[in-house]
Amino acid sequence: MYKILNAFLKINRRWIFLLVLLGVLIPLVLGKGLTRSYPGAEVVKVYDFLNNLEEGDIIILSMDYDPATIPELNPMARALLRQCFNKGIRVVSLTLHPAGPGVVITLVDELLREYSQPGVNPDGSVRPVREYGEDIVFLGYKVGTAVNILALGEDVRLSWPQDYAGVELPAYGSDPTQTTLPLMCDVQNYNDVKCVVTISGTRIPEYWVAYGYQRYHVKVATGCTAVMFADFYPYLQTGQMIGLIPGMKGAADYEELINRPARAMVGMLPQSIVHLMIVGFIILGNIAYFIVRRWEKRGGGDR
Amino acid sequence: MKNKWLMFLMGLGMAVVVGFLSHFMFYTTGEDQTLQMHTWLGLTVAAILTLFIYTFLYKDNPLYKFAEHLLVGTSAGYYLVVYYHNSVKPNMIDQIVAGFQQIGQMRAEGTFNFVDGILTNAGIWAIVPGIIGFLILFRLSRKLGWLARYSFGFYIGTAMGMYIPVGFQASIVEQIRGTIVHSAAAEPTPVFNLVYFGEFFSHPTWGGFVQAISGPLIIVGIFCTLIYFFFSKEHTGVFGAFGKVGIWFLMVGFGASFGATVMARISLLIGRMDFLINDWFKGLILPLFGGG
Amino acid sequence: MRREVPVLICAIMGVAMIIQFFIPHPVSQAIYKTVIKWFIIIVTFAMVLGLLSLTRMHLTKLRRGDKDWFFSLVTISSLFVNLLVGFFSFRITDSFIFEGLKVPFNFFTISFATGLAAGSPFMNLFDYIQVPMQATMFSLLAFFIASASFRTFRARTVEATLLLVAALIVMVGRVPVGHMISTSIPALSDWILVNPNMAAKRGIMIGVGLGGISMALKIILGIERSWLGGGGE
Amino acid sequence: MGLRAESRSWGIGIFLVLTLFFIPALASAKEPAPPESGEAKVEAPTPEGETVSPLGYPLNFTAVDNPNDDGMKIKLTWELSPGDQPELGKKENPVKGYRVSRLGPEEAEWQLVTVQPPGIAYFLDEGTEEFPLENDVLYDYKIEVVGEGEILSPPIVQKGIVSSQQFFNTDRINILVCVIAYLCILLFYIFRARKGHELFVRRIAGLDAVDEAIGRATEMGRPILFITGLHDVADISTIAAITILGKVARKTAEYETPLLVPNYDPMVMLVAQETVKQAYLEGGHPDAYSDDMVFFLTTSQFGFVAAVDGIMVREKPATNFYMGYYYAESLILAETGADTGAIQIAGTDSVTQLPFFITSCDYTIIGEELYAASAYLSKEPLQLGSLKAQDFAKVIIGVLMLTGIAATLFGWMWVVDLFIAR
Repeated sequence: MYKILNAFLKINRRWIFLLVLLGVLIPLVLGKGLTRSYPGAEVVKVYDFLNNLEEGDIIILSMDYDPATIPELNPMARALLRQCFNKGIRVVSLTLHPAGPGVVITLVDELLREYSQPGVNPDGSVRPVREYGEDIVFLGYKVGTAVNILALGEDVRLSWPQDYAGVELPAYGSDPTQTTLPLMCDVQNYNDVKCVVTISGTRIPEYWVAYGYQRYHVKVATGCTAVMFADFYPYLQTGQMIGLIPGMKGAADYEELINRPARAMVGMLPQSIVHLMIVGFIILGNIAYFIVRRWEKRGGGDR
Repeated sequence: MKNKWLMFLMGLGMAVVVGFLSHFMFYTTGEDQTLQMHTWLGLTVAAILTLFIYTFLYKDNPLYKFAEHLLVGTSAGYYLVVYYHNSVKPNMIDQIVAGFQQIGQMRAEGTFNFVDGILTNAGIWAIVPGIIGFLILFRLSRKLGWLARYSFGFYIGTAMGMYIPVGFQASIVEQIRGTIVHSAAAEPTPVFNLVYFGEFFSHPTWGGFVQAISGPLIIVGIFCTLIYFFFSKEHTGVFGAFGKVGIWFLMVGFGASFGATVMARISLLIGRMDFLINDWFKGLILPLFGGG
Repeated sequence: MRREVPVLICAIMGVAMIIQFFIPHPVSQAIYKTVIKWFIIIVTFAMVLGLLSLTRMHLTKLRRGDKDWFFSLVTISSLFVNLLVGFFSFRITDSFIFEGLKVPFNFFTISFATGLAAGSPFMNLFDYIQVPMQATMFSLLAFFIASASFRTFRARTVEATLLLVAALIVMVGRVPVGHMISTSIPALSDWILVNPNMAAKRGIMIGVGLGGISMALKIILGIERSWLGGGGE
Repeated sequence: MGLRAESRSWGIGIFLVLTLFFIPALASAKEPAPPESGEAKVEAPTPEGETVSPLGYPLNFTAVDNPNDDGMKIKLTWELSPGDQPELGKKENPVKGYRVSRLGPEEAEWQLVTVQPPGIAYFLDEGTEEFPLENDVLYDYKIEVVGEGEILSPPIVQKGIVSSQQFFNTDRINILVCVIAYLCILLFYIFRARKGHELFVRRIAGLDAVDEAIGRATEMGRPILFITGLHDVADISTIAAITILGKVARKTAEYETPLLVPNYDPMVMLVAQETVKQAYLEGGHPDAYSDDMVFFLTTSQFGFVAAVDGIMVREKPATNFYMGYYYAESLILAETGADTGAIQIAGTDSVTQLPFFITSCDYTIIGEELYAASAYLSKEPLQLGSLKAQDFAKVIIGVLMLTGIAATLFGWMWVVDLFIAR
């Protein structure tokens, strides 16, 4: 028994790797997912804020993440964009992460394709047609985090004279029929947008708070990886952020809120399995540890 | 080296293969939105490289080494290219060219003067970062390497100067305020709120108790943590005991962070598995054999 | 000249940037914006040296005929190709029909595209080689976090026990399963994240802020000179 | 000589610069506002005096120079007209908006500035390209309530408003006080330390282990791996890491232990090369140094991790140092390192990554301890003085917090408002 327990404590970590792999692989191969999620208060705050905006209002969506965090952050951005498109909120999207443009283009492209024809959403609501330039604009990436956030407080054209495709932004307040980017006729700086939603796996939301909120008092909502969640909590409490969407759980909550279960919901089943597996490992490991230590203290050993 | 030429040829071959792949094999979907052979190859290469990296979990092996070195090679130059196109070219080269054109024009028109032509000419100023940057390249010289320090001095000094007030703003002043009041609500409410105690004593409930002690607990936690970070006093006696409590708060905080992170990490694995199973295997490989 | 002048430049820029923070005057704002633009340009020059360092390291391995020389070859050639397609980007896009066979490219119509445009060879290398491998490296964490928690989460001391218990509660509370077991588990998990966790974070933040500001001031004052290579004369 | 005298002259110099700069700045901030500016009472026409308009009147219309900016902005505020009922919705509300016009000194006609929607009682006039707003020019402002079919209420006029640029942002006075106060504390303790006051520093376990870890690597004849984090050299944690690298390199130079310093950022690589080279010079083995010890890998986060993992499993370093700022890769590094059997010492101010280093490294230097490291390892009085200053500042912060908490008990919220950071 001692031998078995001791061997368990010193188990080769490859066995743990294998179990984790199976825990994720099996539900995914079978294609099962959780059916519902239980939204947390900090997610509901973001949802409510956007939901209370009027049709035609503008927000800045800053997708400051790289491909490495796609699985966690893309479902979130997708759900947010769907909410905006369904409600008619116009989105100025940009990225402050050097590896961001590829990610954003793929995502925006996917959603614009989804919203290219009038139709019905899976929950039965009407799916309107949304177009690039009219309802969403992607400005691309510019080097320098703080400087671009500050520039947005003065004039978006300081940092982004063109959109990602190289189309010149129209002058603020100019005739929207004369340009392919009518949305940008209404945007000069933070005064024209209702809030900034930054989605990131990095410290960039802190920059948004320090420069966007602190200097220009624009409201900031954050979508972050689960690991940054605890880090941003102080900002939530001091009122520097209006809400937080943490990780895949947050994304699943958001999918629940907009009534459109998607990839985050599917992912929550393997999540639950592996979480419980790790918890089980820790508990068993500690039990074994205490038994072994007790035997060793008694001077026992091999038996 | 005997096989120097072999190496050279292999290098050339690799370069041609990578370059060829980058040009043709990954070219995206066609106009009719159907999946092209190119995308098929691109995703397959991605999937194979993904599997190569996972072999590291078993042990280090040539497959992993290959993937690792390919990743380092393709990513090392990435930011040089991105910075060049996004920053150096528009903010330096283009501006300098425009600046000199302006001077030329002014001279041709006979309106050239020092203030307009040089001092307030953005193009001339754009030379400065070029000079500072160029000084760094002197690191290649054994004798003049110290010139690079001028650039470091500029860079570091500026960064430190920017940090100090912002550091006070975000890490100190705002944190002090956050310790005194919860300011998320429109009307800031005190962290140490006697109202909650009043409520608890008039209607004692479990939730009321937690609500009442949460504020004071935060305050105690912050103070004890700060005491733990005291360097110039020995951590003994009562002072040491507070420091110990500070460590406990740190440990609970770390544990909570750890627990909250597990989800993020598994999300990543799910993302990769999703790619391998759905996008690649079910989407691309099975149809080849008439499945999917 | 070799040490004093850099320290002087450092100090002048530092003081100037502190003062800049308090001045809303347009000249002061313009200085701030310009300096930030310059940063990236300076870093780009440093990056050239970085790449030279990488290349030299692998060339040495190649020349020595190291046992992993082949992999150094992989690094160098992929670096070379990446820079090539990044700086001199062109695409060969037109397809044409040859004897009834569709050839996907035409060498005779080369169109120049900027290096960063979507679908350019540079971005293709990024999307199909860098992205999947980076994501995969990142996902190794799922395995490591499991093995680390099994290996190290043992209730050996009071501190370790607190760490372990907090981690267990939050882990269970963050998945819907916790909500199914009891609604108070997610509530407790959130409470730990909001209260004791935040107290600890805020304590660390204040300490880090003070330490960082001290360090920054010492650098500006010329007391801390490790960035010049030690404090010696 | 040298360092000490120099640092003193620096201190004095910077003080002089600060004071010289701020006296005029403060003076300009306190300059009395031009007499006609905004605050002048305006006789609002009372509804009783005339035919009562269903639109009402915007009350208390004021126009003042927008404070703490670079000029060319005038802030206009008013109270909603009694006729304005935003809750009725766009169609029912008799008020359709507020029309604001401006008259420059040499202009004959009022220029329309904006029409604000009903329910809004605020506008920041920044001028337009056509009708720019200039500094130090007298402007008149006029507001009218707009109703259905361009019916206007009688105008309310404000005369003689001047926009000016400020030289000091009074919103940030609390930060200025912090900076100056902290500078004083720091200089005080540094000067005191120089006079030879004995300074105690508490034990930092992770730093005590540095020697042991280097010794172990030397005995085993295996290299030491040192990573300076994933931030650039503009981040203070990176500089702290480079400081520690300097001390470690000094030891490895003495013991002739191989040192590997892979870098994520090219700028950090260059600075680290400088530091290590100097350490080898001071350690008496300048010839043992080569630029190959401190090398660049890639600025891709996981490309870097992949390569460092490769180095760990192939070179099998006996000791791994992780100093500076880290992101998610911390655990990949630490777990791979643990699997190769290395002693691991981590030090970071990255709050999110501390838990992983704490669990999988042998020693972890937490947050501020990282910044204390350069003082702790060098034991120079100048450096130790700054530690004392940090502690003193902590006491002050504690007192401020307690004062604030006490103030909230008495309901003195103005005390709390002192800590608004803008």
